[in-house]
Amino acid sequence: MAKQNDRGFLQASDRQPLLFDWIFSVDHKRIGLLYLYSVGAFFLAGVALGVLLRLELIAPGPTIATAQTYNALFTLHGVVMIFLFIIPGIPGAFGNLMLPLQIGARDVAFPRLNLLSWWLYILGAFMALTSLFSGGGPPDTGWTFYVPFSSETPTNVSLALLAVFIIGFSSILTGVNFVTTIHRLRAPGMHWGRLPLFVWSLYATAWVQILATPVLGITMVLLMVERLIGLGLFDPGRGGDPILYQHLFWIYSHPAVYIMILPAMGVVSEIIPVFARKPTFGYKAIAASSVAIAAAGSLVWGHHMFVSGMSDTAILVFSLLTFLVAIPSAVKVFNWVATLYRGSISLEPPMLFALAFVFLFSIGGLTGLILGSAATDVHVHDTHFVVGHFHYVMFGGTGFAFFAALHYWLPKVFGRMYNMKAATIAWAIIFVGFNLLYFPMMLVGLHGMPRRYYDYLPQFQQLNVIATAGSWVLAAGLLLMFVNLYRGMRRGAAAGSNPWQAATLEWVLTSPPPAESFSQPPQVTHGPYDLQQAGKP
Amino acid sequence: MTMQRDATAARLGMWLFLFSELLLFGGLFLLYAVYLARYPADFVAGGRQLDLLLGTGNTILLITSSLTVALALSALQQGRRRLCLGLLCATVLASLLFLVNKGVEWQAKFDHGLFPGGARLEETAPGQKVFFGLYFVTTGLHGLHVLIGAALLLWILGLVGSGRVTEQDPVMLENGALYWHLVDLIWIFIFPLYYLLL
Amino acid sequence: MTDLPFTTIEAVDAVFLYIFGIAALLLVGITATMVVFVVRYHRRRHPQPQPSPSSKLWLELVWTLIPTLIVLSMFWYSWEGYLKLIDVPPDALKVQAEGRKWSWNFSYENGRSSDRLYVPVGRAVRVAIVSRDVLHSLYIPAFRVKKDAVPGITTYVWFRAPEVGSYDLFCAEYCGVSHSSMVTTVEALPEAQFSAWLEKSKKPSAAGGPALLSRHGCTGCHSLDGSRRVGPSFLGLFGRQTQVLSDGRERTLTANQDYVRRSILQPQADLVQGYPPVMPSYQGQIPPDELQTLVDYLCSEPLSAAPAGP
Amino acid sequence: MNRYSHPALSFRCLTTVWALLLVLTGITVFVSRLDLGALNIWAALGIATLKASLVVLYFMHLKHEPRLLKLCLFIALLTLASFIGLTFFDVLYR
Ligand code: HEA
Ligand code: HEA
Ligand code: CUA
Ligand SMILES: [Cu+2]
Repeated sequence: MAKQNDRGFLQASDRQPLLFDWIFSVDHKRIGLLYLYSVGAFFLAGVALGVLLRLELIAPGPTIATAQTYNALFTLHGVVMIFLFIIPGIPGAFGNLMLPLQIGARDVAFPRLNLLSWWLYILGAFMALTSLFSGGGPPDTGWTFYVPFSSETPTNVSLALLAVFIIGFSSILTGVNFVTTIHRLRAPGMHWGRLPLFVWSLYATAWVQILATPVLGITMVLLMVERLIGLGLFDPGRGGDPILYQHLFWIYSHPAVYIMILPAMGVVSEIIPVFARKPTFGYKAIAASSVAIAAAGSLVWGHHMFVSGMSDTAILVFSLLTFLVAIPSAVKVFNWVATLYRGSISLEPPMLFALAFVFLFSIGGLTGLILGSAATDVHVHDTHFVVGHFHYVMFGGTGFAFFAALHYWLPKVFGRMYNMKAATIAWAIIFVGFNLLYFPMMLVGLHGMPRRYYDYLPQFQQLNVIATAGSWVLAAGLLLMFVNLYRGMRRGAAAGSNPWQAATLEWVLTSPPPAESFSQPPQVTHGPYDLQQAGKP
Repeated sequence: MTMQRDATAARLGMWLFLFSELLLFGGLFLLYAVYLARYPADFVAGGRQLDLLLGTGNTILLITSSLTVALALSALQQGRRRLCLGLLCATVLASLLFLVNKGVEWQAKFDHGLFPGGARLEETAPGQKVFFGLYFVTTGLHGLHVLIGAALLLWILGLVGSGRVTEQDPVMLENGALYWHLVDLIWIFIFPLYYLLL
Repeated sequence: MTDLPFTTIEAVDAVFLYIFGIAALLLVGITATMVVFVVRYHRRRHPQPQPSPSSKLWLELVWTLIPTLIVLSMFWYSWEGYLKLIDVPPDALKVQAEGRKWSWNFSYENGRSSDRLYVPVGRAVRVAIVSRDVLHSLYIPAFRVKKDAVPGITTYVWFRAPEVGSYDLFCAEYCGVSHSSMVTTVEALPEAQFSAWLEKSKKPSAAGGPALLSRHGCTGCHSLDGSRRVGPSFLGLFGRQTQVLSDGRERTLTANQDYVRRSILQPQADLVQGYPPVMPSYQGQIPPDELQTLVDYLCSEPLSAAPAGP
Repeated sequence: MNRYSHPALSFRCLTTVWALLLVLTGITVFVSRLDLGALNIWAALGIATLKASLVVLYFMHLKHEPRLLKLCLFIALLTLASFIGLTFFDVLYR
């Protein structure tokens, strides 16, 4: 085992230049960190765009940008956040870092494919960014690329589509890798009933990645072909049907929201038992509900199309299925809360973020029910109510879980601890700023303010001003959080191998983990939440 | 870092990837199904204009190439490396023939103005435009897969030749063959759906 | 107004109330439980976890079944509400709405057309929705109705204005650069006043320049007062030295009648520098006499002269 | 860890499958020339499915794979079927 002060897998080798040592590494931990850095960078880019959007919306009429710029801004904000941050986020970064460690494997099943995934992701991101400065200017379609607008706008949509296609490919390869890894590389004794819940959630996610992403791929290809040679498959003038595009798009993009949330739920399921010092309540139900969400979630895409001109029969079916998919989410929430019962709860930063997740995700999910109901969705569809809903689930849900994961696992990865007090303050500011930002958005949506509106009527101003002010509070909190984490990772006190006294396998290793994490597969003797066994394999 | 050599894992990974490919074409089959339901007569009229002979020829070619690659794998496993190489050559050859046929077929369509923007197609009913639109993307995407598959097999042929894929370690060939069979599988559906509509 | 027949507002609001009510209860319940647990079992007060079962079948069944019942009831209730939204009263007044970049045009059965939606108060109105170019969506928040305008098919909404007044009408489906200015109003008039309006002038071509500009949606992008919108302002257009991009080449021209006409029919022929190339062609969309009126108006005294107010 | 792949399938078995595939190709072409109305498309699909099963089971060795993989394939197909099926709730009733 490694000696004190060892930098583990972070240790530079002297064989080749440092940079190459990283960007061509096939070690899952290094690839995980590559993802973490790139995902983090795009998050900051997306966030900056979000702040600009809010600034524009602080008052009716032109404020800081032209209408065309605004349209490009929210398109880019959506594309960056969805495809570059939230979808690859938790699986790419923490999945890669922790999945093999948690199941006691030496690495993922296909390490080189793993590196290829990251490179494809970077290539796609690079193309997405290039699309801003080349061709007919930044894409202005919204992240949904609805036809016929997207097939005729002169902006540089084709390149953005190609970028999305490539990033999708990267996502598929990650999925293939994870499913294979979980099936084949579990350490002896790590049977399915002992898989950490984070692994279960990644397993369910990976299946969605494998089976739904290709549909997005073909949709992007069709749209590109449409733009290049005008096949007319979605063009009503040539016998095509624009609504079919929406079906194809959402066949992927609804399941994609579960690609975003399932790993986040996995993180929360890891953290809550550790900080409540109690085994998860209803391990089996949580594991099964991950799979159920993945399966049922693939069948509800039509709820994005209630006012699209789709048939009423389809509305009936999709509305019913949408309501059903809420059930496994409810089961998870109840199980998390029940885990707290009679525990010994300590409110350290990871736990604070996890608890905030439960609250904010519940708000987001419950507003999802309003959207899933056909009658009410007619009113709030394409308003800021929807914008509020999805920021609650994506940022309040996945975003907060991502922050929780940072606070939970970074001490493992870097071997150093951040400042707890600063982290707690940052959490509080973020929590307040978040609600200040997005709650008014939902209200203004209920009053009828449509989304993707550069300019709005004066009666909507008050709530918009509050939201914009909230974005500044949120910005301050995020800044504090990142600075604190950064300083902690550079100069913090040594964290020790198991600062939280958790029982999953990654905590058995030193912090940072050695380059050869489990060269001998460990013999696993207990479940992931047998906290008395913490520190033993 | 050494790769973990696990044939079962490699094969599982390949199958998962093939599922992905299946769903990729699945999107096109979805469009096909919807538009067939909407424009049955136009689809039949469109199908009549495809070359049944070339289509059937290509079907036979692909099925045969599927056989040769399966035989190549068996040959390698039985230690008959020379035979394996020959069979792989045959497979690659068949794939090239397939592509030539496809090219001839597409060329004929272009000559007749049956392409998006072409004179003949522009005059026809909307349903036929959709049919030919789908025909071109579907066969185009499939052709691309044939090309990729052929390149893959060619590479594996090199590996078998240089002794890096062997009787003991045939995983690469197994996976290459799996990919090739998928290409065949997709065609097995494309053929009746496009060429045999009457 | 209590004696009014059923409106879409009631249909939707009842569902809102039902789902919001239950959701709020659930949220408060879950949050309160969470907070109570966190306080009560905080490590300071509760240094050791107490053993409690790590699963309990009956409990888990209960909290699977109850949510199932809740969501099924929500589904059912919302579907009932939705049925009311698609069930148009037979006596409804018929109007057609056409969405185009970036304005609405409403036409009535007697040939009258307008860029605002005039309706008689209290009477059911069925709006058939079509699109000339890309997707749009007709949204009237006050009446809780919305439906996309999809090229190639006709969709509809119905509603009943409960009171006299002016209600906002938005385009809710993103449709390009001026999506957010595709805004107009529903004017609910008393029955008699509405009939008078409807009969006032059936022949739209009698309208003069300003009316035509707004009917064809030009003012969605071009201002009359010199302010900058998506396209160049009409104020001072005639005789202006304009930098344009023709076939990829830059040149400067003086705006004359020919240029104005060409810009309406083939907007992509000469693209004014500094503006996005987004204007749709009006070829075949404007009757020749109206086109002439428009061109005359655009090149006329009040517009080409110095600022004269909007 | 099992390094090993399946036992090799005999040439005999593979060529038999191939012959069957050719016969089925002949049949499907023949059947398509009969006028069965809407049944034509189902006949074509049925035969194609039969052919596909042969390829999957023998050429792709699924017959000798563990049950798990068969289940996975089933899930993938089921997913595709539900995507297409649910879309038809829209297009058939519009
Ligand atoms: C992380 C991402 C994420 C997640 C998890 C969800 C989860 C859900 N979403 Fe959301 N959604 C988005 C991201 C997400 N969504 C995005 C990005 C869009 C907009 C896309 C665009 O147009 O740009 C969108 C849009 C969207 C729409 C379309 C709105 C419109 O455009 O008109 C609908 C409609 O049904 C919907 C519904 C739901 C439902 C029912 C859930 C459910 O899964 C929620 C389940 C959770 C709960 C129900 C809460 C927790 C449970 C309890 C608190 C227990 C008690 C509960 C019960 C008893 C029921 N969402
Ligand atoms: C994970 C997904 C995600 C996240 C995290 C966010 C985050 C934010 N989004 Fe997001 N948003 C989307 C996904 C997301 N968004 C999507 C998919 C759309 C739809 C796009 C479409 O319609 O096509 C959308 C649309 C959207 C709109 C609607 C636009 C419209 O319809 O007109 C708005 C408007 O306010 C908005 C605002 C914001 C804001 C203010 C943030 C905030 O989070 C930003 C808050 C953060 C900060 C304020 C911190 C900033 C910190 C710094 C700047 C410091 C950095 C500096 C250093 C460290 C050096 N977003
Ligand atoms: Cu029209 Cu938005
Ligand atoms: Cu959805």
